[in-house]
Amino acid sequence: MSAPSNVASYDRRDLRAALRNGSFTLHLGPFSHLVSGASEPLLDFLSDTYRDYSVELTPSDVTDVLLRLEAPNILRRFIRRQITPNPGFKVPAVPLPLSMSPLAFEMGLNLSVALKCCRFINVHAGVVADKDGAIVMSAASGGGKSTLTAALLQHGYRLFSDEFALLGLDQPLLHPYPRPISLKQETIPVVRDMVGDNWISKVVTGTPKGDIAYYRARASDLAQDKTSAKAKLVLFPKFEKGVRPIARQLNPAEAIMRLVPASTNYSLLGEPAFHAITGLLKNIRAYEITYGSTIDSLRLVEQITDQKLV
Amino acid sequence: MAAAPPTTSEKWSSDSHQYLAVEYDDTFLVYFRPSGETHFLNFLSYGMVHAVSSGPLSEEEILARMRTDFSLTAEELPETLVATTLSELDQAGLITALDAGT
Amino acid sequence: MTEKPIVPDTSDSESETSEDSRIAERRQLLMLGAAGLPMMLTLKASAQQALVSQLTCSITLPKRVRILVDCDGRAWVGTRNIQYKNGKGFKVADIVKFKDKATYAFPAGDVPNYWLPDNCPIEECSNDDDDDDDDFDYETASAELDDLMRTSLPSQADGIALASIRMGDDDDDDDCDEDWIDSGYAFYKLSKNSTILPVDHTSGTGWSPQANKQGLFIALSLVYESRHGDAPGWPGISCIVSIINYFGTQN
Amino acid sequence: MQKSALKQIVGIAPLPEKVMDRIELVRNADANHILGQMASANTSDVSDRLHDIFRNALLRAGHDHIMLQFEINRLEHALSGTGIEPVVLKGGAYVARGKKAAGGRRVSDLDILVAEDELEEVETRLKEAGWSPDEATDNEYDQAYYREHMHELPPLRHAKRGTIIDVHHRLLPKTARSNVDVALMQQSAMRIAENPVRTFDDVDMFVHSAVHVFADGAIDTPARSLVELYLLYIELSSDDALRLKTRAKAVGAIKAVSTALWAIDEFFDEDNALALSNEALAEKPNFILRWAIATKTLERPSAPLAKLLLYIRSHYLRMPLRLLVPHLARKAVAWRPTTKKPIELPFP
Repeated sequence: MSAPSNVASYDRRDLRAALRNGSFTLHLGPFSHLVSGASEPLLDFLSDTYRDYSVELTPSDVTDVLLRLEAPNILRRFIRRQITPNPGFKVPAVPLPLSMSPLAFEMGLNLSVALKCCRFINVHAGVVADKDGAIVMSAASGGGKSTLTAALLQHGYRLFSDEFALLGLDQPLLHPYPRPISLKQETIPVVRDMVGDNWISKVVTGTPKGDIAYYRARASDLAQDKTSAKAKLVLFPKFEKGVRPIARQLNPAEAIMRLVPASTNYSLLGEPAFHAITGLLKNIRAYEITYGSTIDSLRLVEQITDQKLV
Repeated sequence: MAAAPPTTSEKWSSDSHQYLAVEYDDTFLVYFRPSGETHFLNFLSYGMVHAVSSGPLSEEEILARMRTDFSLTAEELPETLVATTLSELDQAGLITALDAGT
Repeated sequence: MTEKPIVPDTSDSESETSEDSRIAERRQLLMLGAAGLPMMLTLKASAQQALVSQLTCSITLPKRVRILVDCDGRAWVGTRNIQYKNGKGFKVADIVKFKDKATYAFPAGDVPNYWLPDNCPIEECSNDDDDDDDDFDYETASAELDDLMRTSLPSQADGIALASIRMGDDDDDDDCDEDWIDSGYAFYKLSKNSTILPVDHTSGTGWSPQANKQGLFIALSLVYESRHGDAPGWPGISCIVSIINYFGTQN
Repeated sequence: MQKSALKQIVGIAPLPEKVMDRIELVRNADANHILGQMASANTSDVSDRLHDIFRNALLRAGHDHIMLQFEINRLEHALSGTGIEPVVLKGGAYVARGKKAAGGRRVSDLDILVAEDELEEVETRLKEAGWSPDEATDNEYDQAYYREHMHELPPLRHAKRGTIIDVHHRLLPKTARSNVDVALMQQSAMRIAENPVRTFDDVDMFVHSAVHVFADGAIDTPARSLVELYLLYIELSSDDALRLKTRAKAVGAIKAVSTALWAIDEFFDEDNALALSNEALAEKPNFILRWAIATKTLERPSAPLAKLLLYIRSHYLRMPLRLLVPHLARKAVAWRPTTKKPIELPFP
């Protein structure tokens, strides 16, 4: 049994063997993930984008997530070398070419966390934090959330997650889960310009969602993956081409009305979830911000946070 | 006056231990324990749930109470609005009908 | 853009909503209520609901669809019919014409094994050494159960016309009539306005086309998607792509 | 699933020492929808991480139980003033009675039993209260099938809450060859509180579960069914256990009950159950059935065949051949296996 260590510290052969045996265990934030299914594209991806993440090649305990990346059953001889994520419960998963293994891996982990882990309220939202607290950003896909997250990371914030706000049930605190940030299509060059080539994974081209690349989390973010934070602001960002930047403050009730439908498990969790979501909005403000450029969005956030919060 | 409509024989009640409410500027976020559901209630619907929590009231009594509590005229708060709101609240389980006889 | 971003400073005004404006708001709300707006709203969470709505798109065929499959797993898709006579088989001229006028042609190997014709003249791809133990061994079952099984085998259920029909087709001679051919092809007919729910053809581990003609249509749709993406031309391709996309948005 | 796994899940055998075995057990329990039962049976000697995973499962079950209690409340609301006293069956009954079998159990639908002559009024009242035929069965064929041959109304789904209620008026279909004296069981059903909704008593709950599993053909979830039977069984008082035989005879469920007792011994080594089974039973459960149950439960390589046999058997028990053949043919379209696993059969 090995103590957890960075992906980069392992031999590729050992990583491959662990993935084959289904003993590869990724530890991140509150969750542990057991993954099986080795492929060269996945190994390439892990040794680059996940280089600083903590893994064990033999699990030391049971894990929250059990993910199998496997060849699709029925069509396995139909379209060659395909892969599909199997999180252990029924979801219609689409087979992907083997070259898209990183996508299958990320997709599988997201499905598992979204639909299976209910010790936290999962809200589909990006979260970053500084010493004053966390900013929760909830947006529809394509709302420019990932770009804004990446931009805030360049301005003194640390990454909690670009995908899930994990809100504690016992206390209304946000918990980090700093997986790599997924970038789609035209956001790839924008973020690449912002953070530099070294931080962006190889582009997976031709996925059902177009081109996808991943922005690697920083070692400093990963080092604080157990440090939770109180929220200081809730944002609903909206990117619209050529629009004049504007912020509209929302009644907390309206913010809750928007956050709950973005949650995968609010209804399931009942009373603790009610306390948590009202606790989250207590004494903080919520804004809808609309903007046409990254610079504008940063200035809006700056202006909002500069007004001293209650 | 003798022939009251049949609905008025019904009295409505609610149990304040069964729900949690947080007010946001005249809007109430209400968690209802028996159903595990979260509802948004406005001042009227919440006012009605709250009013019948301290003792059963008939529809007529609720109507009168809401008009007084919120200083509304009969025109502003018509009977039908109270009736439909009662039925919404009843469907969600937030209030319960008691037979006048019991 | 030279204008300053606008963040309205609402910290004071918000908390000092005057009694008057509150009453005005309430009156307005009541008017809306009288007009039928509900006085309460129940929150419904769950990405799963969104998931379901994205997955429940259906395909309604705008025209009839006919699919001809040969033993090598080629497929031709069109709208023409092919004459079939019991004991003789398919009319060769119709087959030639069908291939000629087909809207789409899929190369060898594109059709999964299940939909290949049952009667193929040369058993060329018999390297089927896989472990699919599909043939149930029900020797141990009682005779009654056994009978039951046979009666309920889905040979030509659901309108699938097979080139060779197992039951009641004793015309096994292989002499090739010039005009008719009784082996080497399977022909599937989907009628106009028939509805296909792609989500019925998925399972926990991926696409899982059902063993019927709709399943073949789905299988071919996937091949089409893998080659052409959501390029229009194939009926219902956007529905297929929306399901595939669901997983993209999860990312 | 291994025999030892079933015992570990219900907490009568220690959890595996090796981490990978433990993981496999959790995976298995989850795949068989009994992770919650495992969580509520295994409360001590649990690592923090396992505790987290158990908590996940219990939170889900907790949600189901609240939902179910509320559905019972809404059912009472819908039937108020009719004098109808429905009997809540299966998961709903376990939850309402706080049975061990409810611990961590997921419940999705509310099943109720009413007298045949109450059926019409119940349907009307439920429809007035917002339930309507579920889309999946809202077609002529299925509607007719349910009404003519089955023992329930087609499932009704509530338009606002999305929950499903199944209204039965007997425990086995009209067409079933052997039948259970449901009136007798209804007579001894008891009110849950002062409300009109009732459940069976402990003995009849076990009898019904046995009928459901072994005469009604609910074999899609064998591990779950066996765990349920076991949990109901161990909660019977010794008097109740002795009463099983006479009760099963009286209501005409002797075969199902003795098969259940046989299975409890077979999978959980409850010797008393076997003794009761032997005593109760003139003939042992037939060997094809025993073999099929064991095969399916333990997921031996021939499981698809076992499933097929059980599927056919369940239909065979419910319906005369004349009815069975066309129905199977209709349902069998999706059926010729194209994978190692047969395609899931839509079980009516």
